[in-house]
Formats: sequence, C-alpha cells, structure tokens
Amino acid sequence: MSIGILSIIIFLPMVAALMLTLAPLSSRITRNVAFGVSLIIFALALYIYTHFELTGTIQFKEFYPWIKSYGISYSLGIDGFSLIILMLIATLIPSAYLLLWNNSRSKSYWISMLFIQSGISGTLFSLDLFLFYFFWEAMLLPVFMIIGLFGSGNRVFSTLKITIYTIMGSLFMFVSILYLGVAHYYEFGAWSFALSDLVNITTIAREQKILLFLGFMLAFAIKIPLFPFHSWLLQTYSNSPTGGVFLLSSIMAKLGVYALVRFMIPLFPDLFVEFSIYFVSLGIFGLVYFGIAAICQMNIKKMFAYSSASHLGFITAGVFALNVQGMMGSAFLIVAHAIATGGLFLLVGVMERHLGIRSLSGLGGIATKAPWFTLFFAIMLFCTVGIPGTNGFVAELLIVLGIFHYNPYLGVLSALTVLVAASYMFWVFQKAVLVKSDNDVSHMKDLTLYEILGLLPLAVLIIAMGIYPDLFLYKIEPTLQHYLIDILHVGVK
Amino acid sequence: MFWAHLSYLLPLIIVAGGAIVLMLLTPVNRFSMERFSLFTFLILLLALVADLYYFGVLFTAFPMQELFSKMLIADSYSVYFDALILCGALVTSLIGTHYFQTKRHFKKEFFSLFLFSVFGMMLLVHANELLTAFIALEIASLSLYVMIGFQKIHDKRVEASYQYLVLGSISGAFFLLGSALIYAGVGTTVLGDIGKVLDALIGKDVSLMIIGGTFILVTFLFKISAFPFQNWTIDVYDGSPLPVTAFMAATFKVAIFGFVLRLMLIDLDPIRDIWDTLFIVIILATLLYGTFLAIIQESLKRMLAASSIVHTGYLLIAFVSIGYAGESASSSIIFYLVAYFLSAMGAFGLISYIAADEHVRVTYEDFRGFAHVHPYMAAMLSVFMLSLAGIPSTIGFVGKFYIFTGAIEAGYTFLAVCGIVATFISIYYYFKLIALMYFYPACEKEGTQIPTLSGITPITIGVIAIAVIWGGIGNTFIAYFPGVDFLIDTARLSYMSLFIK
Amino acid sequence: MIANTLFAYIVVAMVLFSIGLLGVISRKNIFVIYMSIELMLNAINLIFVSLSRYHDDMGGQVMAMMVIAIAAAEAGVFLSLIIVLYRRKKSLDSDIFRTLSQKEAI
Amino acid sequence: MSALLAGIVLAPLLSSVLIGLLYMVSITKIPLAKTWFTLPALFAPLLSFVFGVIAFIEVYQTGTALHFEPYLWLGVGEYKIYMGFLGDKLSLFMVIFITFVGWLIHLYATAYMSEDEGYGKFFFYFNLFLSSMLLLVLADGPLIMFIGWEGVGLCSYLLISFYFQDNSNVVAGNKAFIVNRVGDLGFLVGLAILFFYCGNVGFSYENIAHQVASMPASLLQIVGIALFIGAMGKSAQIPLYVWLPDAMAGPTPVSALIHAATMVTAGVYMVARFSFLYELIPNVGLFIAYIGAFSALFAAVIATKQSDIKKILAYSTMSQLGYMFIAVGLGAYSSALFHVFTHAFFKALLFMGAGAVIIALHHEQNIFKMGKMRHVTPVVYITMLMATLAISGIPPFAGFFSKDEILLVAFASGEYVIWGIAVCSAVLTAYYMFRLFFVVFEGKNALHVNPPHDVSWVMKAPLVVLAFGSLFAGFIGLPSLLGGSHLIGSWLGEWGMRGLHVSHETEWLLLGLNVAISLIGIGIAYKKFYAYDLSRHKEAKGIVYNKFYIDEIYDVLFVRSIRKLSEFIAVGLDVNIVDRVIMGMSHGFIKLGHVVALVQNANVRFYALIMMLGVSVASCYLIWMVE
Repeated sequence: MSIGILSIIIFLPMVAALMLTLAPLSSRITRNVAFGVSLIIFALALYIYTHFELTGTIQFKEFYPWIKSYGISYSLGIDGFSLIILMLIATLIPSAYLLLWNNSRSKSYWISMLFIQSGISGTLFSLDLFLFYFFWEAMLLPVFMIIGLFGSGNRVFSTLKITIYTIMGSLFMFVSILYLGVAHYYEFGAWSFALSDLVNITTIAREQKILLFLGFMLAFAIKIPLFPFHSWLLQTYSNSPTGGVFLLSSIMAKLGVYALVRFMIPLFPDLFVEFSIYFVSLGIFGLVYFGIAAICQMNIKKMFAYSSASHLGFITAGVFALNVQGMMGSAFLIVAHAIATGGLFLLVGVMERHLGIRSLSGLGGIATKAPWFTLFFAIMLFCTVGIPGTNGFVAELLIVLGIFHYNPYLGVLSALTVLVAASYMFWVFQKAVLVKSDNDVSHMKDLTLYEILGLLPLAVLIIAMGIYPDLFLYKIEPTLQHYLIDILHVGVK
Repeated sequence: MFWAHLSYLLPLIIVAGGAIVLMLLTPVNRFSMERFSLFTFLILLLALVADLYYFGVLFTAFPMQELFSKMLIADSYSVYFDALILCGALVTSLIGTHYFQTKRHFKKEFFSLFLFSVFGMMLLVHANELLTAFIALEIASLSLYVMIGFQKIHDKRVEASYQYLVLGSISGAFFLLGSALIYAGVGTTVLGDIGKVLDALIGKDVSLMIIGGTFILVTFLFKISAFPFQNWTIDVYDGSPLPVTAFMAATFKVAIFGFVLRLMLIDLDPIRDIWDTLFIVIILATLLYGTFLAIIQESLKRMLAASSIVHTGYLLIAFVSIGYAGESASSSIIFYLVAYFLSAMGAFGLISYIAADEHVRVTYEDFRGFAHVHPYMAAMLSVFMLSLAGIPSTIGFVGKFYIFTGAIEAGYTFLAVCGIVATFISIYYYFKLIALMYFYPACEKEGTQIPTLSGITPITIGVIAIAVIWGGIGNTFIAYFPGVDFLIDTARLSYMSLFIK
Repeated sequence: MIANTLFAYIVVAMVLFSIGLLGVISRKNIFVIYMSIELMLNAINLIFVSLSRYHDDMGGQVMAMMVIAIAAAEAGVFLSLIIVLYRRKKSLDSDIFRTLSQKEAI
Repeated sequence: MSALLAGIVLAPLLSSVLIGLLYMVSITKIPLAKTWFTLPALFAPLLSFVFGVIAFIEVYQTGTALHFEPYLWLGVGEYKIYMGFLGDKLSLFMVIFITFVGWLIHLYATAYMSEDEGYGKFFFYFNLFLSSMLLLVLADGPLIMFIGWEGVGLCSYLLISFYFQDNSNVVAGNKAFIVNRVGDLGFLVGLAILFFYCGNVGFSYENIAHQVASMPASLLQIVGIALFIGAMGKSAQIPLYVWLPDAMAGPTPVSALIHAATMVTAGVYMVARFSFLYELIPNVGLFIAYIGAFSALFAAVIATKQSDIKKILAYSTMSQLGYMFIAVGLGAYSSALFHVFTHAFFKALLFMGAGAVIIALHHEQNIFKMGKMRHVTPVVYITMLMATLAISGIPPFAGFFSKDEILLVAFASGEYVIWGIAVCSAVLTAYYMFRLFFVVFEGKNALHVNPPHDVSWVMKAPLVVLAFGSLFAGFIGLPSLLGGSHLIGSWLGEWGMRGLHVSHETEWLLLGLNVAISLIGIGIAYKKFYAYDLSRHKEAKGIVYNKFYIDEIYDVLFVRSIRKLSEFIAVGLDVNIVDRVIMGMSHGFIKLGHVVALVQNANVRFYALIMMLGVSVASCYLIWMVE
C-alpha cells in the first residue's frame, strides 16, 4: 500500500534511529545522519506547506485500520494549526542540531533526538485518540532517556519525576478517551476512537462530561505546564541536557496547547466556553506568578524555565479567549516563543559548554568576548520581551487584544505582559552578558560558523514575522475560524 | 468415533504419558539432565501441535462420554487455554534449561513433576465437574509444592514449599467444602447441570449455592493471590526457583482463570451479581496492597511477586465487569493473561538467566549500570518492564486498554480509575529498574558472573521481547500474520464456544 | 426425619472443619497442623457421604473415596516435607521458619 | 509620490542595517575604516531630510495629506491593520526638524565618537533610532505608531547602556526601558480599548476620529488617561520621569538627539495626534496640563542644586516638556509644537555644547570642576550663551516666543494656578541655566585635573548652525502682536491656535512680565555665581540636592518589594508548598508501604488466620445480604 507523506515524516526518524542503534557507527556519523534526516523532513514540511489549501479542513489524510475489533485506526491528517507547529519543528530541529553539533560524544544522544522527533510528529498528526495517546506517551520514553543519560545534577530523580508526573496526567486522559469510546459504542453500536466520530456523541451526562474534560485538561495542564502542575518544571529544565530542554521547552510544551485546541474544542465545545473564564484567569495568573518567580532566580536555566512557563500561561489564556485574535495570537506566540526560548536555551547551552556554569553569579562580560553570541542572545531576548519588529510583539499584541475582547478587566491584567518579561530578561542580559565582572570568562568563545548558521534562520524568522506577520498568519486563519465556528455554535457569553 | 474423541484429549494424553515415561526413565543414567529437558521440550511441543489441530475452530464436545460421563469437556475454550498453558510450559522449559544446568541439586524427576503439573492444569481447563477440577487442581498443586521445595538444601525453598503446602491445602479444603455444599444444593457437581438446576431454582432459596460458590471463589482468589489470600504470594515466589516462579506466576493463573471463568459464565451466572460488591472491595484492597508492597521492595523477585498481585487486581477488574460486558470483559481477561504471561515470563526468565550464582540476591542495586555491560539484556529487561507498566507500544498497554475499556463498558469507571492510579504508581517501581540500568556507570562486579548471551534461553527471551513489542504495535498491515486482532478474535471465539448447548 | 439427621451430620462436619481450621491457626507443631488439615478434609468426606445417602446416589461416596486418595497423596508430600524441615532446623515449631519474611528480605 | 514617506523611514533603517552588518564583519573578520560607517550614517538622515522637504512642499502646494499603505500588516477576522504612512502637516513638520537636527547631531557625533571603538555600533543604533522615530511620526494609526514608539524606547535603551561594561550604565538603560514599559502598558490598554470600538472599520487616525464621537465619554476619559500614561513615560513627566536623569549615562550626542530634541517630545506629539480625542475630554486635558505644570516646577527646583552638567540639562528638558504639556493640555497644540520646535534647537545646542566642554575637559561632567572655559573654547562659549538666553526666554531668542505663547495660553484660558507655576519655573529656569553658564565659563581659579583643549571644527560647526537656529527659529512663530503672522499656527491648521480672548494690553503686560522675571532669575544667578570661586566650593547637601529622595523611595516601593515577592513565590510557595505537597504524598505513600509490609512476616499460621478472617467476613456479609 502507499505510504503517505505524513507517515514518512513520522517514521523516517524512527527507522533511522533504529538502524543507527544497531549499526556500529561513530557518534559523528550518527549525528550527520540525524541532521540529514531532519533536513529531509524540513523539505517534506515545505512541500506540505506549499500544497496546503486555505480551507479549514483537515488535509493529507491517511487511514489504515489497526485494531479492527475496537475500531481503532491509524489515521493521520493536518490542519492549519498543526501545519504551523509542523513547520516549527521542521525549522527548529535542524538548527538545534547545528547548535548541538559538538555537544555530545554519544550516539544515543542523537538517537533519542530522532525518536523524540518522530514521537512529536505522531502526536501532531494523529486524528484517532487512541493513536494520539499512543504517541503522546511513547514520546516520553526518549525524553526519559535523554534526560537520564545526559542530564546533570540530580538527573535520575528529575527524569523519574517528570515521567511519573506526566504519565499520571496522561493516564487520566486515557480513561477519558476510553470513556468516550465506550459512549460512542453505546450510542452508535460501533466501536470508534476517531475524533471525527467521537464529536458526535450526545449521550454523556453533564457531570461525566465535566469529569472527562478535566481528565483531558489534567494531561495538558501538566504538559504545558499550568499552575499548580508545574513542580516538575524546575528540576527537569535545570538538570536536562541542552537538547532535551530545548525540545521540552520549545516543542513539547507547545504540543500541550496544540492538543488543547485540537481535541478539547471539538470534543467539549460547550464546556470549553463555559470554563474559559477560569482558564483565562489561570493563564494570566500563571503569566504573572511565574514571571515574578523568575526574577529572583540565579540559575539561568531555572529563570528561563519560569519564563517559558509564564509565556505558556499567556498562550493558554489566549486559546481560551474564544476569539480569533486570541487564538491566532496564541498560535503566533507558540511559534515566536518556541523560536525565542529554543534559541535562548541553545545559547545557554553554548555558554555552558564553554564556561561550565549557568549561575548568574558566575557570569558577566561575555559580550566583549563573543559579539555574535550577544547579538543573537539580544534578538531572542527582544523577541521574548515582545519588542516591536519581532514576532513576539505581534503575538502578545494579538493575545492582549483577544483577551480584551473576551473580558476587558482581564484584558488590562493581560497587558501586564509588556512588563513581566522585561522585568527579568533585561536583568539577566545585563548580569550575564553585558556587564564586566571579576568572574573569569576567558574560556568563552564566540559562536562557530555552524552555530551562526543554525541561529541565523531563527533570527531572520523572528524579524520577518515581526515586520510582515500577515504573510505567516493567513495560512492558519481558516482553521482557527473553523474551530471558532465549533465554539460559536454553542454561543459565546 | 472413538478416535475422533481421543483426538480431543490427545494433548492431555501426550503430556500425561510423557510425564510417566520420564518418571520411568529417571533411573536410567544414560540420559543426562540436558536430555531430560530436551525430552520435556519435545513432549510439550508435540502436545502443542496436537492442540493446535483444533485451534481457532468453534466447537464443543464431551469426549468419551461413556467413559467420563461429561466430566471432561473439550471445546475451543479449553483448546485455547491448553495452548496458553502449553506455551507457558514450553517457554518455562526453554528459559529453564540454562538455570537447571547451572544449578546443581536438580534431579531428573523434576521434569516429570513439571509435566505432571502441566497435565493438572490442562485437566483443570478441561474439567466439567467440580471434583474433577479439584483433582486436577491438586495434581497441579502437589507437583508444584514439590518443584518449589526441590532444592532442599536451601531454607528458602523448603519453607516456601511448606508455606504454600499448608495454605494451599486449606484453600483446597475450602474448594471441597464449596463443592460439597453445591452438591447438597443441587445434587450434582457436573457443571452444565448445576447451571440448569440453578436456573430452575431462581426465586427459591439459593443460599447453599451462594455459600458454596463463595468457598470455591476463596480457592480461586487464593490461587490468583487476591486480597485477603495474597500473603503467601511474595514469600513463595521469592522462595521458589526462578523458572518455577515464572511458571506459577504466568501459567498457573491461566489455568485457574480457565476453570473459574467457565464455572462463573456457565453455572453460577444467575447468582453472580451477589458477589459484585465483595469483589469491588477485594479489587481495591488487592491493588492497594500489591502497590504498597511492590513499591518498597529491594529484591526484584519480590517486586515482581508483589506486582503480580497488582496485576491480579487488574484481572479482577475485568472479572467483575463480566456481569455487564460479558464478551469483551472475558476476552479482555484472556488477552490480559496472555500479555501478563509474556511480560512476566520474559522478566522472570531473564532474571533467572542473569542470577547465575545462587547466592546473589537479585536486587535493584545489582542492576546498577547494567546496560553498559550487557546492552541487549538491558534492552530486553526494559521492554518487559515497560510492558508490565503498560506503556504504549507494548502488549501490556493493549491488555490494560482492553481491561479498562471493558470495565468502563460495564459501568465500573470508578474501578478503571483506581486501576489507572495503581498503574501510574507502578511506573515508579518499574522505571526505577530502567533508570538504574541505564543512568549509572557500570560497577565492576557486573559482567564477571553474568553469562554472555548464548544458548537457547536468550533466544527464547529475545523472541518473547519481540512478541511483546509486536503485541503492542502489531496490526493487520502484514497480511496473514497474527497481530493483536488475531489474539483478541480467537479469545472471543473461545468465549463463544462456552455457550454452545 | 432424614432431613434432621442430615442436618445433624452436616453440623458435626462443620464443627470438625472449623476445629481443623482453628487448629491450623492455633497450633505450633507442624504435625498437629497437618493433622488439622486432614481433619478438615475428613469433615468434608463426612458431608459427602451423608449427602450421598440423602440424595441416594453413589456419586457422593465416590467423591469421598477420591478425597481420601487425594488426602493420601497430600500426606505423602507433607510428611516428606516435615522430615526435610526437621532436618534443617531440628525443630517442628512452625513459627521458626521465617526466612522469607519481609524483614529478612531487605 | 507618497512612497516618499516610506523612503523617509527606510533610508535610516537600511543604512543602520548596513552599518550593523559592516560592524559585525569588522569586529570578527577584517577591521574596517571609520569612513565605511560615517558615509551611510551621514547620508541616510540627509536623504530623509530631502524626502521630507519634498513631501513638505508637495503637501504645501496641494494642501492634502499624503497616504501610503504598502501592505496589510495584520489581518485578523474583520479587523485589518495596514502598514500605513500618513504625511500630513503635523507629521511632516515633525519630520523636517527631526531629520534636520538629527543630521546635525549625527555630524557632531562623527567627531564626538571618533575615538570610540564602538563607532560603527553607535551609528547602527543611531540610525535605527532615527528610523523608528520617523516611523512613530509618520505612522498612520496608533498600532504602527506603537511600533515606532517602542522602537525608540529600545534604541534609547541600547544607547544609554552603550558603554555596557560599566554596570551603572546598563542599570540606567534597564531603568529607562522598564519605566517606559510602564508607560507603554497604559498606552497599550488605551489602544486596546480604542481597537474594539473603532478597530473593525480600519485603524487609521481618521477612522478613529470618525468613531470616537460615538464612544461613551467615560470610556473616552479612560482612553485619554491611558494614552497619556504612555506619554508620561516617554516624555518623563511626573511620576514616570525618574529614568531621564539617569539616561544621561549615554554618550552626549544621544542625550542631545534622543533625550532632548526628539524622543522625549514623542509624548507631546502623540497627544497632539490624538487632539481629536482630547478635544472631547477637556477635563483630562486639564489634568495633563497640571501634570505638566508640576513637572516643570519640580524639575526646575531640582535642577537648581545639581552639579552634573548633563543632569542639569536633563532636568531642564523635563521642565521644558512640562511647558509643552501645559500647552497641549489646554488645547493649544500649535504653541506646544512651536515650543517643541524651538526647544529642539536650543536644547540640542546646549547638550552639544556641554558635550564639547566635556570632551575639552577629558570627560569631566561636574560643573564645579570646570570653569574658565570661555578662554578655552570661545565658539562654544558664544553658542552656549545664545542657547542659555534662548531657554531663559530672553527676546529675541527662540525660546522667548514659544514660552511666552504658552504662558499666554495658560493665562488666557483662565488657569491662573498653572500660569503661576509656569512663571515660577520660568524664573528658576533662568536662574539655574545661568548658574550653569557662569560656573562653567566664568568660574574662577578652576583646578583642572589635566589641561583642557579646544574641540575640532566638526563639532563646532553644528553648534554654530544650531545657534543660528535658536536665534531665528522663534521668528517662524512670531505672534501677530509683534507683527508676525504666526506661521506655525496657520500651517498646522486644525492644530492651530484657538482664538484667545485677551486684549493687547494684557498681552503686552504678560510679555513684559516674562522678560522681567527671566532677568530676575539671571540677576540672582549673576549675583551668586558670576566669577564663582570654584576652589571654595563645597558639595551641596539637602533634600533638593538629593532630588527629594524619589529614586530611593521608588527603589524601596517597587524594586525591592518585587524582589521580595519573587523570593517568596519561588521559595515560599513553589518549593515549600506546591512541590512539597506532591513529593510529600509520594514519600508518605512509600512510608506507609513499609508499615504495611510488616504483615509479611512469613508465619504460616498468621497467614492462615488472615485467610480465615477474610472468609468469615465474606460469609457474614453474604449471609446478611441473603437475609
């Protein structure tokens, strides 16, 4: 049978990884192969992007039956929202490879990266909830490995912690999925776990529905993470290796938001509308809470961990704002923040490699030694803070407008975003990069050509998306409108 | 006619005959231990082949009625379970070979006992009458008692055997008492007839039946080590030789379920719902107790024993949901038995392979940095752990999926949630092993004792590992190759055969 | 008339059974434990026999025979095991065989 | 034709990008000669200036504003925001003097920065700033304006912390940026409210102008205040002024261009831009005027005691901005812009003069360590004198006319309190400016660390030009009273002067009064500081010298408290509660497991007991059920 392009995107890294595991190759070759794979996937993604039609529908569908007796199928497809994230992954991961070029001597590092990539793509494309859950959890294993094998500090503890924590959430989602499947069976007399079928269920009582909603929400809230499910965040981010933290922060966290939109809106439109107020508030609370918590962090990775948590709270708030501005803003901020945070973590990784320290107290005066480093650091930082001319600004603006549309008072609060990030980001820039201190940073080297090549596309994207956002937005607008129709037929208060 | 009937019982006959032959051959010195294990293997293989003749065919019959007068039954159900038991036995004998060769104090009789217990289990599945079942149970158990205590130079072995013997006989006595009461109630102990009479009795006083059924369930719960009859499990599993542990944990459970499902579905069906509340309590207690014990264990063997209690809890979840979602629940039980059987077999087998030296207590700590010395073994062990934990892409996940789906279908969402909670706690003690194996540098004492991969045992374990993975992701992409679908369909088939009148 | 006697028989059997069970629990000596188990089995035999009289079919009798046979087999295993146990610890106190307890395991 | 507007913005932008690239190349690979940077840096503003003039003439002839919309910037649902440029009288008026003064300051900077190794970087930022400022001015619609608005903030951050090795500079930069952000917060809120009342028909000024009439007045007031908060931040008004004095950490041309001539006036420009909105809410206007008045006085008072030359100038800037806000608040936009115009000249001149002095004295900024400069740098002396006269409001210098007009407006619109405050600060202005002037140029027996030298002509030339500017700029807006035609007012059309109902007599009276009070101020300064003996100078003390301790108060109030809060959250809540709950649960579970494990005592009889209990409980339950 014919293998669709999406399947290729999913399984190419996996197959490559398996082969590399068995083949007795050196780490260098493994890395180069992995890089090549990521480039191929970038090409495929570009193909999809160009051939993607501007309709709200799901495209590039693939469907094979899997476990017939329970109507479980291997069905893939993408819509505008997943397209954006696909492009994100396809662009970010090659850059990441370039940045990590000399990071690890070990094969399994690159192999885990490959596995993670395919897991992510699988989660992104699956239209069948069973399949989605399948990838959602399978994705966790390589993360578990990469943190445990290459992490620093108390890595085993933190990797166990994130694994158990995340699985706890996803298991509750699992029950909810099963419940939906059974409900479908009772209503229509046939088993199915396909999203398109499950949305038709009408027989679930409200109380159960709320429980199911929360079941899903728990999984996503832990992944994102929302307050108060974030306590895995700090140790994990500060102990995991650069590649791992890069993937965690800039892609996996976003998958939580993605799944939120992708599955919650079609499945529970009414509850989505009903509870939106709580989650918008929670998101904004997270924005402020994590933002303030970030200020006093001395460990640069922990600070960025908090900062990304704070942004993700903001993104969530935008998603729940129930209007096109908010959603589009969230989609845009997903991209912007993924690029910026990813870039920042990669840069911190470079710094760590040269200096071996990531505590602010041990840094300072890097700028004079590494101007390119400083340049890129500054661009990423401005994007995070949301300076106009970067895509971060556009995104935050849209979300603020969206939340204003949703509820003016929350809107005013959400406008705090212009302050939150600035309050600590500039400080860390001053402390770590600019100001000369008596710490010895003589080992700091400027970025190599590879690293510059890796960061250049990201920087260009940041600026381009900031100057001409519409060029990037129009692809997803139909999809988001489509989701909104889902909501609006329930009626926004 | 006679031969046709004979062919139904062929597997039984082969195993029993083989057992007797082996027993007779023990004095002959020309045959070494290796020979004996080979014979055992061949006999089991033969039986399996004979069994597969009827595999996947929907039928039911009472072979040699004039001889056994409906005391034995042969239907797709029993054939299916025979297949499982025989596979279990085969795998046990395969992973056992290395163990029995390295360990001394194993005499040749061991193998004949082994075959006898296999025979007992198969008989249990074929039994269509309570006392026959009891006899079968005792045949299986008695030989197991001896197998456990076989190396009588070790305190652990002997005491385990003693413990199991005492408690096992008590539970056996309960079984007898139960069947006696049922006999008192309906005047017969033949399964089909009990059901008929019971249907007739509906509305009248059936308390005798209920009490009788309860006592039989006591035995059932004891053998599958459910609360409050679970205490022996950890000690006995810990005390017995690893292959025997694997055999008990995986295969014996299959047999017991084979009989009790039959009893429950055919005969005690009208009064089953009496026990539901009881079972819910038992399930919660079992899950909780198993989790508590599993999470604190140092020794892997005990951890696996404790976790087997937890898995019993999962199985019971499906067992209660039979009442409302009969087909999917019972087929989910069967599938989960397969899943657990594969994973546990693999895990125990691999550990028994690693624990070459009798005196090394196989603990978590012993596996520190194991992966850097023996990557392949570590990988396999991780696969089994993942499967036991029910992580996607392993058969354990699919098994859990069936169980919980069945539970929710039967309206026991609450139980499903409890099962989920137990599952994610179990992640801790399964992943701890993986973490220890991979995330720590190898300590020097590894690698010296552990044999390198060679011989039949590692191959078997490798095959099991692949089967575990295949069971998780396997599907009908590849035509004519049994995948998840195939397993669950045959399970359904065997379930249906129970109701052929 | 017969029913009452049957009732009496069953009561006796039950009493014996309970005595057996309590014996297992309360007595330390392994022999006594074994004997209590035998007592339980025989109590059940009593039930079977009386029932067969009551239902008047021979099945009950046969079952009793079977049980006796099985009890004999069990006796074989049990006695040999008792010998082994005695060899190991030179004692028949059931409480001293505690190697497998959780405390020992850790 | 209208594409010129884009050109005006693009020219500096492109040149800055070019310079930036060249700079990165020069520091990594081959070091380049200064001219590589100088040429584009000087060419770009000139080009913008030329474009601006052309557009100006165009508009002057046709009388209709230029519109240019290259592309759809952001289209969400029915809300469409175009990247639009608007070249009307107001914006082009701004463009011209920004580009002109900007170009002069660039020229000056080429000399000022010539020894600096960050030469290229400086012009990279400088051009970037110019383009954002021009975008701010030319933008058609508040959103696009906001881009420029924040862009200038960013550039000022970059330029303040230009010498980033030194902590204090970076801190000053952060302070400037974050305080500006506080303003932006307000601006954003106002913007968002506007957006949802008038966004759906397009978001250019004229759309909004059409829509605002239909908005409820209360909301309008909120919007007005919110926007003005933004202005406070940018234009350093009470209470968001604290960044401006510290911003002097940057190189002097920066202070001249950004913190005197252009950026800080953005607030005034914005309010003028939104005149159609503020026309509707006069009470908010009054509020603005009061804020302006108080800022003017406050800054003037502080300035009297400062000893750092640039800080004095900074405070004087703040106080002049206060004047401008008085004017806009009272609806006299043309007067405000007139003052912006004149102020741009003389303040830039002052700063550049100060810069020249500083250079001449090898980066000495304390006025009491200067003195005698008259003989060292005569050109600077003359030009500075003119500028000082201008700012003190002595006819016929530029400052006189604009300031007089503002005072007149304040008086005429009956706000005598404001008028009084303004007059007082006028006195103070004259006083502290001449204090500075006398001390620096006439101060006796100065003890220079190392002998001062004259500065190059590249630096002096702009001074001279600006000096002429500050001499004649005033005549553009010559009031009708003095036979002038009040060009600016008439040019600015709708921003023009409303009729003032004051008789010529009062006007003459006020005019005389202004001159008088300025002379008084100068007199006091002369008395105290002419030929001031620097050797006997002792550092001032007291609350005024310490700027009323505002910085310290802010520090305690915001910075420290937020750090405390942050520590509380990060440690108190996150670690000790959120995490501890979860970890505690798991640990407790394991402990409990150890307790449960005691059941596993391997005693057969005990197990049997448990079994029996289980069976009996089960049986009892069943019997109870069957009953």
